[in-house]
Amino acid sequence: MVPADFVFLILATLIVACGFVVVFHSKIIYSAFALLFSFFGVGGIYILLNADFLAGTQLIVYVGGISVLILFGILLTKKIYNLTTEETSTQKIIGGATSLAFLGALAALIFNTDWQIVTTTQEFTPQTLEIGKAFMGNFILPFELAAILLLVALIGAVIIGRDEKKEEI
Amino acid sequence: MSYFGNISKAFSTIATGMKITFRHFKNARKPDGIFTTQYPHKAVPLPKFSRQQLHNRIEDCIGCMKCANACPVSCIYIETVKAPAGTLSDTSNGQKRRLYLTRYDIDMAKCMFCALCTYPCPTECITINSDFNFIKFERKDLLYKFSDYSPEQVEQIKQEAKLREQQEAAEKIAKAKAAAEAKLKAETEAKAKAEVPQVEAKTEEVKAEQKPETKE
Amino acid sequence: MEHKIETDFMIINMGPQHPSTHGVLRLELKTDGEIVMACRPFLGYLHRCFEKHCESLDYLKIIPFTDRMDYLASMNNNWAFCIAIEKLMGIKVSEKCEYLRVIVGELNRIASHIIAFGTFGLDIGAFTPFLLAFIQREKIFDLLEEASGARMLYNYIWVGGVARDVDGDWLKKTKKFCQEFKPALDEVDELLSLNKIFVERTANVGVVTKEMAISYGFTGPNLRGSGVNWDLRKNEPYSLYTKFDFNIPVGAGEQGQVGDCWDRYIIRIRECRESIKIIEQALEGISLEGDIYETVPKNFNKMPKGEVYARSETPRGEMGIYVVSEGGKAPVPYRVKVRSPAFCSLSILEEICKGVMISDVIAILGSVDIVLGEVDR
Amino acid sequence: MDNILVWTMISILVMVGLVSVVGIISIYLERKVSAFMQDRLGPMEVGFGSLANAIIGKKTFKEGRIGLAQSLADGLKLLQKEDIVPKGADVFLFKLAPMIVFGGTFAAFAALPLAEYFVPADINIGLFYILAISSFGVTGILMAGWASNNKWGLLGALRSTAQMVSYEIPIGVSLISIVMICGTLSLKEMVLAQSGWFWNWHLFGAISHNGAIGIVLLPVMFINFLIYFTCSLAETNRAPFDIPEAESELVAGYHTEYTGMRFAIFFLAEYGAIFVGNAIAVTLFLGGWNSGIPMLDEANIPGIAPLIFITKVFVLIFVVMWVRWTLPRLRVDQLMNLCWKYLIPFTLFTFFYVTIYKVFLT
Repeated sequence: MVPADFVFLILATLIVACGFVVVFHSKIIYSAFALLFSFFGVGGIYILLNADFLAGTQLIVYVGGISVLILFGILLTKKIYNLTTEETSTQKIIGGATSLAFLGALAALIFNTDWQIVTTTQEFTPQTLEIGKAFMGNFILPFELAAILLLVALIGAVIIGRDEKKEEI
Repeated sequence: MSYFGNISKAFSTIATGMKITFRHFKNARKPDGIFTTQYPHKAVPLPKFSRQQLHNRIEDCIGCMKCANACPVSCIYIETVKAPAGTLSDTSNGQKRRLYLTRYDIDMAKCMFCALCTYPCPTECITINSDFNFIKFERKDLLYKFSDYSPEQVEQIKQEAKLREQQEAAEKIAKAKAAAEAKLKAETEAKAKAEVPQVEAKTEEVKAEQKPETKE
Repeated sequence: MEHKIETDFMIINMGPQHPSTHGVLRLELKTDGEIVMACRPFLGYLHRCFEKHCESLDYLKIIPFTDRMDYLASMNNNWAFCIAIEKLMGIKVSEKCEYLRVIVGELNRIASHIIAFGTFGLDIGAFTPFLLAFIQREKIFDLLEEASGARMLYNYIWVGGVARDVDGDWLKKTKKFCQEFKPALDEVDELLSLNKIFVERTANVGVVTKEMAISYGFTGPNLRGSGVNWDLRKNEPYSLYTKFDFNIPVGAGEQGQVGDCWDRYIIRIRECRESIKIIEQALEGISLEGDIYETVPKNFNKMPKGEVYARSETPRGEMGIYVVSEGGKAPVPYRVKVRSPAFCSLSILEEICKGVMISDVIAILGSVDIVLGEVDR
Repeated sequence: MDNILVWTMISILVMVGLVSVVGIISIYLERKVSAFMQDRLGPMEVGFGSLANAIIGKKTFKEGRIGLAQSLADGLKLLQKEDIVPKGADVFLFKLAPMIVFGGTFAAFAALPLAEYFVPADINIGLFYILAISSFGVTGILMAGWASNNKWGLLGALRSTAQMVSYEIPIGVSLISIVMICGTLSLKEMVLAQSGWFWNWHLFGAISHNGAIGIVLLPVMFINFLIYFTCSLAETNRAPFDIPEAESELVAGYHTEYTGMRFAIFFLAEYGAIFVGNAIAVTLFLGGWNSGIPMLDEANIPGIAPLIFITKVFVLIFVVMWVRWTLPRLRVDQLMNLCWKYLIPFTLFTFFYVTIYKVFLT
């Protein structure tokens, strides 16, 4: 076993364990923190795959941004200290069956795919330059479209936020 | 205020403030640049009249209770026993001492350092001095005992005083008895000359006179 | 929008143990996030039965207790009580004593104002001006200690006189202090008063209008900060205040509205300068001849029957002392009531702390400058 | 494999040492600087000698006279303190929080280029990595505030997060200008680009890249530097932006309930974060390990590079302290105002300016 495998196992365990906590823990704040660690683990996997820029982005966007936003939202709700998720058991059988079927389908897909394992001997190369070139070259249109989409979302959020504030005053 | 005006104002006022603090930082090396001192090594002298700790020069105290009465928080406890005349020396300003001070305690835990007790003292024996360092680990240690006498001595003094009192009382009674007897004798002599019914009334009068004398 | 996100108010206890409630005040804050919806002060944590205590004490023995009311301005408290008793007994105090009282009273006013604006700066977050001002306070304490023997609880001004005489050396030292104090105050002033952040934090915050100030019974610098020109030293002069030439600084809303925290703050700084002016004039006028105990009554057995109300200007405002004496041979007052300025200032919190932010509550509390010893007595 | 593990352990140990030493030195400096600015003496009693005497219980060494070992003694004291977990606190998260905060800061140390030969983790996206990993610390603060079951703590955590998240924007934009000029995200290469005389520093424009024409960037770079410095104050919760732990308002903010070693870890992490923030400023704007005078550089005096770097950082840390002991504290809404109304427009302006320079002048 090479060190990379070892690290991968740790990260994978972290991600999966945290995923379980996200789903099954009764306290919503624990779920939120677990989600954060899960994101963190995914960032680690990216590093393992030589995608350094992606890992950084994962950290800055998901860990530093989205999780914090979720946590922020939870902390601002009422009764924060004993906030629990609602656990209704009406859909247990259907839900369980669906997820099992989904898992089976995924597993079948994974085991039936002919994975090509590429063993590279070349040194680790930074990805930033290539990503930049790709954004400004071949993929300029999707990049710009995404930017416009984000801008629209931003303006929309501001407008919604403003409306509510007016009502309050 | 305009947008840029705000910015420039912020910069200029912050710069003024920073200049002042930097001046202090720079002056810290100068001898008068630093105000604090390292206390146990270097203490600022206290003024002469600083009110810190009560002290009683017991050899001058006449036990007049004036300080105890002046205290707003009643933290001075005095007990006295009468002394025979001439046994105690005079105070330094010439007042007579007539009382044994069996107890002169000041509870510094209760004291509020107002120094009101020091003003009425006729012999100026209770003073408040500038010794501020009287930290104690237990509250009971703050009860300062100024009396010269040990508990045994106090007990002795009290017993002696009791004895003396009894003796005096006995002497007085004896004296009074003697006087009464003498009187009685004189009266009976006089009575012998006078009529019988007057005698009874007179002896009653004598008895009434006798009573306050013995009480003293 | 029909659907509104429901939020809960958070109830926070600020105090009795909190760094900036200036003692043991408890504020119950109802907050919506950072915004305070309601603020209720709870008092009584420092109640020491001062008024009841007085009913069993000799008039002279009460004076050390007045020290402990407003412990930052003990001289002025002594003075207020003595004015009341002197009024009742009809004592005319000698001019030397009055001069001494003016000097120590104004020195103590400066010391108290230093605490006021120093801790106000501390509440806003500026630590250095507080300590730089405290150096000056220490110097004042050195002077007062030399005069009275104590650094905070002086028991100096007595009915009919003062406790101890001073010498020419002390007057010289006081004069020197006056000269040193001016640049030091200017430094603090420069460091803090016009600082942009400080102004942003205090201007237009906690505005107390003229009407509000009067109806809540504001006095002293707080009232003058709201733009009312009222100072007992000018409007109802006691002691020697008619002799001195000084101004009454009044808030004008230079940085924001009239009666905001900044106005209340700057009034105190300016009053320090006026106090220095008064001290300097008093040092010119005083003569060291005369007996300070001349009019001090030997005992209070001949206390006339009656009641008296006297007021004087302490650093926190108008302190009123109401004394009922049974007269005759009873040397203790029948009843003593103190009208304390800080108590009235504190009562406004409930009204002006609505809809402000938590940081503003601190600023407002700091700017009205309360002393809990005086509020609870 | 063995080699890698050994080297990792060694570098981790060195970095832990560095973080602690930096923390201890900064705490001592803070106490002395604040003392001198307020006409006080500061710590005077606990020198290394007196500390050793106290430990062995004998008077063998000479007592200190300027209190050099004060913060070390404080650390020892905090180690012995009782570790209190408040009733009603979430024990697991409460204990995890300081580790995460410290971890965030500590991980950022890894990419600091102390010298050309001394970059613990010389990664290609160093700057990006530091920005990303330091955002990880925010979650620790949120966790601490929430887990201690204290309303002041919660308020402090909320304030802190809001502040850190919004101040990341001006920081990012102001740093992008430098990245554009250098064309790299590697901190090492950025420093290498600034070698030589001090006018090659990015603070004075892009002279090292484009010759004399780079001088047109000088005002913009000054603004950028100021904005970065201001924002790093806010990112590290220092005055005048210390509202999350505003002593007079929130008692101590998110670490109100922490005692003993856990508190010390928060403290160390805070000073570590200050060091990282200023180290980035030094790396990007002030020439990193270059002294600014070629004669005094590594080439002539071997081993001086890390010293120069650390000295520069400590000069900036001194400025941070100087600011702290001078200025009052902003209010929460004013803090946001400053960020959105003043800092972000200015950074956008400088960003635009640098873009134009890059496109048309080079």
